[in-house]
Amino acid sequence: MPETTYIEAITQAMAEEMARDERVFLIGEDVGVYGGAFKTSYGLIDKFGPERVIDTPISEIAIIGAASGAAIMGMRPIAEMQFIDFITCGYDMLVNFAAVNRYLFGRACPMVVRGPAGGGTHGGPYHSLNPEAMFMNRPGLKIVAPATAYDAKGLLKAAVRDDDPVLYIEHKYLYRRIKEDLPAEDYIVPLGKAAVRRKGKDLTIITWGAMLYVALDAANELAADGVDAEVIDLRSIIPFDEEAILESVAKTNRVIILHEAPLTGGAGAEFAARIAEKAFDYLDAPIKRVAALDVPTPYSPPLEAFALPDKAKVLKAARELLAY
Amino acid sequence: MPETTYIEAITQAMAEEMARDERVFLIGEDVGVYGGAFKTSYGLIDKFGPERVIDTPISEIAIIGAASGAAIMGMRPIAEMQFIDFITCGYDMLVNFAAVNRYLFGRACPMVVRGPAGGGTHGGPYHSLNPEAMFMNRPGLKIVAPATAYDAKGLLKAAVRDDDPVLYIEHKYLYRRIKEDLPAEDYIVPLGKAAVRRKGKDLTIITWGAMLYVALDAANELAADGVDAEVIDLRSIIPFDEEAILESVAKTNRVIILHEAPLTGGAGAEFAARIAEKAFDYLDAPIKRVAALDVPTPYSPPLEAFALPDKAKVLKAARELLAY
Amino acid sequence: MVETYGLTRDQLLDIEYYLRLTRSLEERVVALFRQAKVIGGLYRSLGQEGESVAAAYALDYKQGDVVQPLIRNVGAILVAGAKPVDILRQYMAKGNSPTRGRELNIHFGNPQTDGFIGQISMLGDMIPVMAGITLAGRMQKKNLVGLAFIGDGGSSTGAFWEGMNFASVQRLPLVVIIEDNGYAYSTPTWKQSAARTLADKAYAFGCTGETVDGNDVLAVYDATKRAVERARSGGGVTLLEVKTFRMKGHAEHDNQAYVPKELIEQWREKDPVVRFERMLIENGFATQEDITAIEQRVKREIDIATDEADASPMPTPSDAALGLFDGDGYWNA
Amino acid sequence: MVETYGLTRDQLLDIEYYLRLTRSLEERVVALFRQAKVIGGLYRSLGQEGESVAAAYALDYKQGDVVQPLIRNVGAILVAGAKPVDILRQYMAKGNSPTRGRELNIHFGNPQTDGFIGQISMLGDMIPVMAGITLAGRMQKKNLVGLAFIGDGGSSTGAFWEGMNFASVQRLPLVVIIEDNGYAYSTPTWKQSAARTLADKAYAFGCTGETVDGNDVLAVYDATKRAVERARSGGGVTLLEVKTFRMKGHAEHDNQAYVPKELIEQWREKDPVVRFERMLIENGFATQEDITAIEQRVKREIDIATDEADASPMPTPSDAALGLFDGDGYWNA
Ligand SMILES: Cc1ncc(C[n+]2csc(CCOP(=O)(O)OP(=O)(O)O)c2C)c(N)n1
Ligand SMILES: Cc1ncc(C[n+]2csc(CCOP(=O)(O)OP(=O)(O)O)c2C)c(N)n1
Ligand SMILES: [Mg+2]
Ligand SMILES: [Mg+2]
Repeated sequence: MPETTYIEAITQAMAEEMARDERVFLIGEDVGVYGGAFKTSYGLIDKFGPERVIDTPISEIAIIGAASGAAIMGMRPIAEMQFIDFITCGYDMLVNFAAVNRYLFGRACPMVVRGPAGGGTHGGPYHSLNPEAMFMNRPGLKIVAPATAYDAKGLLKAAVRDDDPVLYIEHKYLYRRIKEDLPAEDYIVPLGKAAVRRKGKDLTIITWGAMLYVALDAANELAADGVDAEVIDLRSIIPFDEEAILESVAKTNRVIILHEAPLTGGAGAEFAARIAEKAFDYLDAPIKRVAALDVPTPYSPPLEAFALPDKAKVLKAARELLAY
Repeated sequence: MPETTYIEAITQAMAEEMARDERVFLIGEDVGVYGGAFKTSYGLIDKFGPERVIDTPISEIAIIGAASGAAIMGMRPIAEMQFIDFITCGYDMLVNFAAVNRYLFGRACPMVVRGPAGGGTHGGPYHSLNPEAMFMNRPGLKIVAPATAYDAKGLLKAAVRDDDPVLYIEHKYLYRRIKEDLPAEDYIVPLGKAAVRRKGKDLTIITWGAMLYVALDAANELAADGVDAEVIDLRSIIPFDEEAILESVAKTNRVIILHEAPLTGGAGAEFAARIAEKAFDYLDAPIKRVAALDVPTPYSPPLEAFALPDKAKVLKAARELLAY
Repeated sequence: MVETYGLTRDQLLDIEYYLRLTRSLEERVVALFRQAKVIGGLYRSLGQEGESVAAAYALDYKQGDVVQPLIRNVGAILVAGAKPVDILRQYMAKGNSPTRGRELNIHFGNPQTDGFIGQISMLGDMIPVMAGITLAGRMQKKNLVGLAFIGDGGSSTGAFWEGMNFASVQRLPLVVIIEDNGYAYSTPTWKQSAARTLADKAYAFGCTGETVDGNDVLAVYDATKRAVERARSGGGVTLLEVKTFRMKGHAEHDNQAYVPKELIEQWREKDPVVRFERMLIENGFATQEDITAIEQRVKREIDIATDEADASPMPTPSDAALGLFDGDGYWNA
Repeated sequence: MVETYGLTRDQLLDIEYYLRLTRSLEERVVALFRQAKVIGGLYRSLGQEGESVAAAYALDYKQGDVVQPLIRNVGAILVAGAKPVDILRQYMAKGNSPTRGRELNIHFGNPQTDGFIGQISMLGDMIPVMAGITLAGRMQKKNLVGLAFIGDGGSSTGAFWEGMNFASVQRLPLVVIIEDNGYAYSTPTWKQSAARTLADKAYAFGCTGETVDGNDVLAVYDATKRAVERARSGGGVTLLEVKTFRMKGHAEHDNQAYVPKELIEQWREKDPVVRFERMLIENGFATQEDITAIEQRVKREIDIATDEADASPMPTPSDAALGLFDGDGYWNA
């Protein structure tokens, strides 16, 4: 599939999985007739009918709850949050019901909850959320966050086929900003595996989602200074590829964790803690995190830009580490 | 007040604050006529009447929402969750409304949300939650978790008087298991300040809530081996006493973070990450975390005991650190 | 002659069996609780056995119907096929209980195989879940019906509302029984809702609403049966309010001091089991001996189940680490 | 002679001013949007100005009454006293906007001082908040009334239900206007709720329910006024359904292809502003010249506000770090 955008990759993944497996269906607000607020499901209702592309009332509890109920009956629902921010309204249902079906009751609950996340689009505090950390301490949910069109498709297909519930975080900033040629044949990207996006030996930057491009930009600029940064795209947050993280740190001895969510209590803290326990001997410098300010994402562009991480902040952290 | 239990300390704090300031009121399920599922508010309705001790329908969204609405009108509500686990049902309201009134709108929202948390009582997966990490990445909420009767009272009073929303996490295991003499006069325990519960030089254990007693037990046992452990009771999770943490680590050079919530994405990750960045040079060994397994708290006592942290696990971590 | 809504004598005696089984099983749990063999709380359904059993009896489990009980609907899952020994193992937190010691009391069941699914603690959450279960049933062309219980208290939650609304828009084959048993913990129904009657909530969803005497076994059976038929034939959701009373405190520790004594006395007169037995005898469906025989059968079964549950092992501690995700084989073992 | 429900000629012209101010201000925002001066989305209230203004006009802001708009109720906050320049600054994300560039469009306002409080994006959440605001008002003996707007879509949320239920049990002085404007984004009302009419939701809460023609300014004023009086005199909550229509797509990017053209044409005939002006002229309350004068006044005011907003500075980037908690003095500066 030549020149497929990130958002088209998501649409393709849904269409192909729905064609492949009649247990797969889509449920959410305006996903049917309208094709989704971002047109992510555009055309699906024509292909699969209103019974498999279900427009719901504005009810995130019901969307997640009904998807979970269908999943434990053997279906494979994809539940869309119009913006991932609204997952907070169905938070209870996801962490207390969907996530624990297997551990508590021995029931499989194969479902995907997905929706547009992330900032940089002046969406303001209620349309810019990076939700991963909210779910990390509530066991039972897998969490993925693709950064490329290839992964957007492959991870979504893997998530649909997974026998456990998966939170699939798609970054709306990337929807139409990136594209690449995708394989014509069916493929998946396995959950739990990171990708090394740039090999390097002097410093590791661990990141995911839209921040990958910030990391790569920073790495390119560092390269001009003769610094060779390795960039790891985590792709899966739960489970995460601890091996890939530790291997890279063992090689470079310096690490920055970069994420778009606020610093405190962010997912990066977990990765830092793992490294500080398991790769302690390899560290030649403190572990740095570059993340958003501890505030709700403000709306006005100058404020938003200041609050979110960017290349300059990564470079600053990198230079501090290298000078250490 | 001689021999005051942890739960009595909470009751006293509410009664005294309600007597002191008529803007303070209590709202929740069965808090009035019944005096609360744990009898935490027993007697308050007789003193302050049903208008200031409000029995609500089973509606966590409405409880947190109404408390927030009253708070921005200048009242100082205390909202009780019958078990803190049910805060998940009002999660959206707390993180998206209560927490952000000041940052987004310049409105003060002085309120407390409190309720029984924690495991060890065979309450099973829905009555054992340690909720702190769920809120740490959503800025705007202060979070405290007292471990002693003195702090239970002093922190609750400080929380009620604070001009921002505070999540007050009371550990139900401690309710009637600990008691101490409390000052007769009014006092508060300031938010954001840790307490050194045991001075030591060989190793720091950072903890909070009921795990304090596990840490102290472990420290005593270590003392028998000639190891002098420092035990820090964090008390406040947001804001947290970074200075106290770093100071202790600078002294002992070895640190264990102990918490009752699951390991991955737990609050301990944040403290580990801070230490790994800011006290890196002082560390003589990896940072260890001792926490629950990454599972919902199981109900059956042998499973629960295995899942939760205990003295043996702390000792194991300590000995590994000391042998490092 | 009383109207039995098509129930045969055998079926009436079957219902009597479940009524007695429910009451006696709970009494056994109380005894075990006093012996400290029950871990966790104990929530009685005394006075509510009638509606629990009668409603569940209106389903067709061979058809794939699914009932979702609350904590006080142990009678409903017994009808659906839950085994007393499993319920006792759950209470006693045994390793071979359906949840292998991970969850409490009657919180268990697989809707695909068991005919019932226990609730989770967050009240209201099961209504959207049951909407999903019945939605799946429809997609899978199973023609099954779902029966969900919710309390006067639970019906105040946003989850209940969203689930009812979605199910009603979708005209899902779902019957929801709203049990007005006077209280939610200590909170009387009038503090829970200002609605004239809880069945009036049906107007908000545009579904069918009805109120029935919850202590009249036959009336509950009839109303549920009609609702189930409506659901199965595409007529959508029914919200069926049963008026009943919680004869005990919220749980064992609660002496219900907040309930006026006269109210309890008044409702004691209306005991659904006694009333049903009186009906059986007065109408010649059973003799006192038949009933005694059922009681003895129930006692025997519960004795056996108790011994079996009591002898069951506690879980292996290290199992706590297993079975969160697919892949470690824990649940296949 | 038309019934004006006690409104004097001056008040009628005042309403006319707000109607025109609303419509013209939004048209100005559209123009600014096309000039890329508006950051973020733009949601029109075309066709809904009548109910927004009329309902808000029924409150008494001196008494401390508080109105909570949705995105399409800019008319309501103008009545409550919001300044056009502030609204424009919000849209343009300026540093001296009420939220100092932190939040969007009409999401602002302090219920203690402004007479209104903008919603947050999570639909339904403001209903429990307004319950709290009116609860506080009662505790503070202020005798104030709250007026909240909710959409056909927003009224499906659990937050709406819990808030309505709590407010109704507490008999709080709250009036909730449920705007059935045909759609929630692309979703028609019949996919949102199976209720006969959205006012029927009142039965579920046991509060007063009423339906009114949302494009009839005087009818909305009358119904709201009665509800406000009921609220203020202890009669509790009213759920007032206004039947109206969203004449534009959900937001500027949405061409509303999913809306039947005839429906739009049909509702265009019922334009509330045109209708109100016709009533004014036909009943001798105003001449065409009076109306033109109001239009000119409105244009002048909006021109001035636009210049002022346009000239306002963007926020200082580093301010983003301030004002999360009390103590750094940011909001006092
Ligand atoms: C969302 C939620 N909030 C609070 C609780 C705590 N709680 C457990 S049972 C109960 C009362 C339930 O009353 P009702 O729904 O009427 O059922 P009943 O006990 O009368 O059968 C409460 C408040 C809960 N389980 N779920
Ligand atoms: C809880 C929640 N879910 C989803 C959304 C996304 N959303 C924003 S506006 C909208 C449609 C609102 O429709 P309605 O309530 O009828 O108001 P209207 O736009 O018609 O005025 C949706 C789905 C939201 N804001 N909040
Ligand atoms: Mg009840
Ligand atoms: Mg609408």
